[in-house]
Amino acid sequence: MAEGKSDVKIGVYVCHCGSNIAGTVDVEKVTEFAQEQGSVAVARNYKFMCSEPGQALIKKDIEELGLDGVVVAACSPRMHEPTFRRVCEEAGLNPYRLHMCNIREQCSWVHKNGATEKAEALISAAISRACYLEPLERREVPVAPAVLVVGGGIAGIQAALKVADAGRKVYLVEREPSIGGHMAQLDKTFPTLDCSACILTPRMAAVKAHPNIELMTYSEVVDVQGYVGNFKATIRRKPRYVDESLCTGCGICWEKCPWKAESEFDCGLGQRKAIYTPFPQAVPNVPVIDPEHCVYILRDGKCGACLKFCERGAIDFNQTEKMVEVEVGAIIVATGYDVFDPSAITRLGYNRFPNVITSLEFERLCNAAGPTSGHIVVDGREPKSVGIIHCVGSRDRKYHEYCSRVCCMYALKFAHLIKEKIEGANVYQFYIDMRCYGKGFEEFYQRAGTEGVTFIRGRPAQVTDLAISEEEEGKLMVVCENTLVGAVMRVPVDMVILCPAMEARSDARDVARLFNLSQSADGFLLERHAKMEPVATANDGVFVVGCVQGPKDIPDTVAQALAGAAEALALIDKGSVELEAATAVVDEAACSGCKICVPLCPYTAITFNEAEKRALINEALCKGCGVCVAACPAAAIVARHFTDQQILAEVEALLVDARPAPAEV
Amino acid sequence: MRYVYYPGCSASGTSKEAEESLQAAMGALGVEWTELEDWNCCGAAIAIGTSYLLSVALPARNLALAERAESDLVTGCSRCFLNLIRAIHYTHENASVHEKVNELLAETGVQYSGKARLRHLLDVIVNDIGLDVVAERVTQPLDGLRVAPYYGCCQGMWTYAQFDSVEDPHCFDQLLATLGAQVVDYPLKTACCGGTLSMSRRSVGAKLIGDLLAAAGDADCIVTACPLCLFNLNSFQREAGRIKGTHFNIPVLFLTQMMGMAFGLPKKALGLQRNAVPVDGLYKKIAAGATVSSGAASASRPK
Amino acid sequence: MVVPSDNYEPRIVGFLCNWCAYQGADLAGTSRMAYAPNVRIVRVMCTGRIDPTFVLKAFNSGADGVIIAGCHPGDCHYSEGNYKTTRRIALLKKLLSQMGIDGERFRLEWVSAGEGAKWAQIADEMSAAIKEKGPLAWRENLKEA
Amino acid sequence: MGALATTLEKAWTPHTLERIPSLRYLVGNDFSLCYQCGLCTGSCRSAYAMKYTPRQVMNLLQLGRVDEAVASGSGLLCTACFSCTFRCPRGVAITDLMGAIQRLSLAEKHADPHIQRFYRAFMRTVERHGRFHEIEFLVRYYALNPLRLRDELRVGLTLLTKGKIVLKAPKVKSQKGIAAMFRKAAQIEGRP
Repeated sequence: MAEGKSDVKIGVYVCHCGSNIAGTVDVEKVTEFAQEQGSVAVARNYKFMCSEPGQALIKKDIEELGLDGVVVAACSPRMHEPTFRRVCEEAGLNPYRLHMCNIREQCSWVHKNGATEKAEALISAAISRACYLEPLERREVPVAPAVLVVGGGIAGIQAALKVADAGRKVYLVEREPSIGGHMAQLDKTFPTLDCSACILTPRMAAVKAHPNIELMTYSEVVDVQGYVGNFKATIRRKPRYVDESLCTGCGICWEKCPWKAESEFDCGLGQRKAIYTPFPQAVPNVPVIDPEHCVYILRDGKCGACLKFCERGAIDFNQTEKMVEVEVGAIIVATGYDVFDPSAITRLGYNRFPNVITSLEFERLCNAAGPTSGHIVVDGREPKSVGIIHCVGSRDRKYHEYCSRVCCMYALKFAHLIKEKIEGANVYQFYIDMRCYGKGFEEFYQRAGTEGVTFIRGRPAQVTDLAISEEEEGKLMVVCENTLVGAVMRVPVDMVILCPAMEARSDARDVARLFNLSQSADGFLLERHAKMEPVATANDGVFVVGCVQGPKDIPDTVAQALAGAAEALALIDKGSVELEAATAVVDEAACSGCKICVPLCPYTAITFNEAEKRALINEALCKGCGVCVAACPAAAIVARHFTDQQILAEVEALLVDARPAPAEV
Repeated sequence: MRYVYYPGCSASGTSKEAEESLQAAMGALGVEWTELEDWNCCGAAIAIGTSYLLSVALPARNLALAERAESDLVTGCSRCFLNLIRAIHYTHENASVHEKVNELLAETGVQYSGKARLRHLLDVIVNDIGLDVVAERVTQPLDGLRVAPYYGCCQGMWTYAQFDSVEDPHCFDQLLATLGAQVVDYPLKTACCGGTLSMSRRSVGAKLIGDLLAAAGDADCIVTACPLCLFNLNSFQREAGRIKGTHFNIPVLFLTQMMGMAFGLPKKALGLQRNAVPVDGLYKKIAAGATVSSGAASASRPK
Repeated sequence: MVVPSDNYEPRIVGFLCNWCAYQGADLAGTSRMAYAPNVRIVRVMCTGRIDPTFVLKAFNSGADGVIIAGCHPGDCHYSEGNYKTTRRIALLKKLLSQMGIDGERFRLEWVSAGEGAKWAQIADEMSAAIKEKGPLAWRENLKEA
Repeated sequence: MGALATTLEKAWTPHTLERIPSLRYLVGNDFSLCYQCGLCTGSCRSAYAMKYTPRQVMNLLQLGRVDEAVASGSGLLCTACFSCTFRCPRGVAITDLMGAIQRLSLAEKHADPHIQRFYRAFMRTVERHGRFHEIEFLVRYYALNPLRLRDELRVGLTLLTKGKIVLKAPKVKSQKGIAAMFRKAAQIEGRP
């Protein structure tokens, strides 16, 4: 039995969580166990502690029994700690005198046998800790009433517009010369077949025109300091070599520029100039000069065609990189996704056969503004038969285990577009499972069937140009088991479209570190809760929206973007945030002035008072990590809410069932 | 350089030319080859049809012998390589497999710890000996000879993962180019030749061989990295032709035979008289090619 | 000498940082990954907070093993708390090994918030390893020595 | 398709695990992870000749219909090239599972007698000599099968004239030990 403290009264509340806890943990036994512990004034269990009646139970006890501490043995503190802290507060108990004991995520959900014993140990530890919890005061600080949106694809655009429409200042930072993202590259969108540009470009223009949005393209966030409500972000603005304030976007410069490079926007299928806008509707409609292809830059002034022809004198080769600092209350990360490189799977022939292309390349081929003016032509020919291969790099342990969620649908869209543009064309879908789960998706699938698209269930093993019969000559053969028949088919086609996985950006790890976020196992950034907090993150005040969080289609991306905007607005419109009360504090009497702690602090929150030879912690800067506490040789630093006493008491009581004196041999 | 090598049954019988030419070519390169003492059959593709444990333990015994000889083990047979590396992989991944294998090996007085490293002949030639050394030894460049390298399927799994792309290997191509040959790329270069199906299920085996021979197209010859494939591709051309409705007569050589030709070694030393499909035509082509492109070929060879 | 009984269940104390490992353990829960019930978790904000005395206290109170789990190097929520932990724990490890507590009884692991499966695996491994070894009974054994 | 439909129609009890004892030694995932994409079949050169493609064999295992897979003899066409295993997106140890089916087909005599003789002759030769020995193998394989011998005459003669048939048996010092290995394996695996 834990001894506890004689002078405190603790209430213990064991939650059944329906059968989530009670199905595995004997809640009656655990409650009885709690009741027997010293310091425990009352122990109860209830079906759902987080429900109104459950909360009322706790409140009543606090008020009537005058509890000094509350232990709620239920789910993870990451779920309901805020709920029960509020309960305590409303009943007049300092919220820091609550301890959440995690007997669901870390006990009932993961153990079949021994869950009750483990729950007892955890509760024993919780009671012990609760005896030593001290009341703390949270302080409020005002928030910076602005939002930083990182990434100018459809997610970033929608989030920025919504926040700006609510009257708040937005800084929208985009790495590329124009906003628009991947959506700007798409031709039509499923299942409605809206033209992607038609629905996107008005939003892009609205961003440019919005008085509350400060757009920074060709720029990257390089540093983030501060905390929720008060972030300081440093943005690196790369030199465009074109003055945005002078340029009218007339286009004479790129018309006259003699130097060409592959167009990134057209996936290398077309060309652009060394001074260019990625596409005609680019926002801002101001070109950039690509220093890797501009001969003026490469060969020290030997060209200057743009300089000569620009009537406004907007070309400025003296521009240099600039650092801009902004202060914001919330950050929305919308940095999108990368397309898996299918050349990793050599047997599918990408990069070996010119008529094996990726879905994004096909989008550009199909697009009226694309390199072929919308004519589907590869290797100089219009294909009469097309094979579309699903799940390239998706649903495969060697590459990505997950399903990329959009490929089935855009593959159907492709089939429709091919049928529409090329009369009599045969289209074969090589799929494993058709996943048409969204609104209007199944109907679209049906439509493709009526349009005469052929569906072959099987993951192709190979795309080869080896002909073994006359009708195969000059064709690409997709070799695949038709799994519904149980026979290997060789399907001759003129073009193969691969549907590569959507994958986390190659620099997702850097982005995660920059904003202090976590990545899930698939590399995408991790939301705080998969269902209930889909855009919040472990870092308060930072939200993830769109494909940076995982593969998704445009409707889902937009929905998340708006959710992110709502989260950010809710945060900054409140006007203030509560600072963490669980900070470290120096016991001046005990401090020996050794200065070991000073350089350890990652937030430079510790200063040294030379006159008094004492360390001092700035509570506004301290985030309560406790590194200094563990390092202090004089034990003069106290981690509030995680004091040595609290943790040691917790550890001791955690082993409450450690066997008594063992048998001697 | 000194290597302990595992010849395998094919190379010591039905594909003797592989073994003879291997000795000759390595001798020409100044590499010392010692045969693994007391080696046994790796079980080919047959042991797996009789006993799971034997299919791992038979190759593992050879690895245990290599450990006893305190040496890495090299093999020039892809089928053997696959069985050997499978044994390494499985005993490493599954402790109960390892335990049972050692239980079996105890009967022959050896134990396998998992230390022995396995190398493929191609890996040794390309990465240890080096293509530059091979190039220096070339006295009769294979100018004008169109050669189709046949890596063999067995290399697909773990083989090239160690030293080349698994699905699209290139080291063999590079080696042949170094010898001055014109390398023919064809899609079935890593496909299975059917292994023992040529014996156990002739109609299937011959079809697979026929597809392969046809895929190599207008190559003057096929070069294999596996004595078992060498036997298959050489011995069943008539049966394959019957199934494919054509007539095959394409010389198939082992890779060290091809090297030996470029090194100017005597035919007999390379066992060239043993190849089922005569190879004399190749010498004529080389001679003709040399007169056409005198000197130019050496420049086109990679470094 | 302590005699391990057949149904011996080791007690292992886990100190997990709030941002990565604790969330990883929560993820194992929400994903319902069954694992051994022997690890009992103490939540700290950062592994950098972990004072060696916490670990000694755990062993002294009857723990058969202690595991510290935090964010992967470079991913610390507080920038570099886990680097400090690494250094601090290396020293402690040396000290403990002199007292007969080896690397199977005292582990330092990196578990991200997305690595629920890894946490479950570590808990299973460690429980099995200590079960094999038997109870530590440090207090009693020290007395004997 | 018809034959399978009728067997599946009958009441059945799954019996996968008992029938494949080597599952305990499996390296890689078992058939339960197969999601029937067919990449194995598409990668298999001999699948065209199988009654059930490798994917279908995996499905039969999932359904517990090992007997059906064994009787089909599909496993006997596996060349153990491992292409399927290497490519499988779910990491299923397909080749070893096909091997298990192959063993059952041979042990339960679902293969042509000459195929059974082929396997037996090969293994017996290795058991006796530690290595393959052509002459002994040929004698064992063809002695009772003169008709097949006629088919093989051409290949055999070529080998003979090219000096590739070694008359002398290979000498492996540990011959006895290897034979003991064979016996031990049979004992562990419960084979006669």
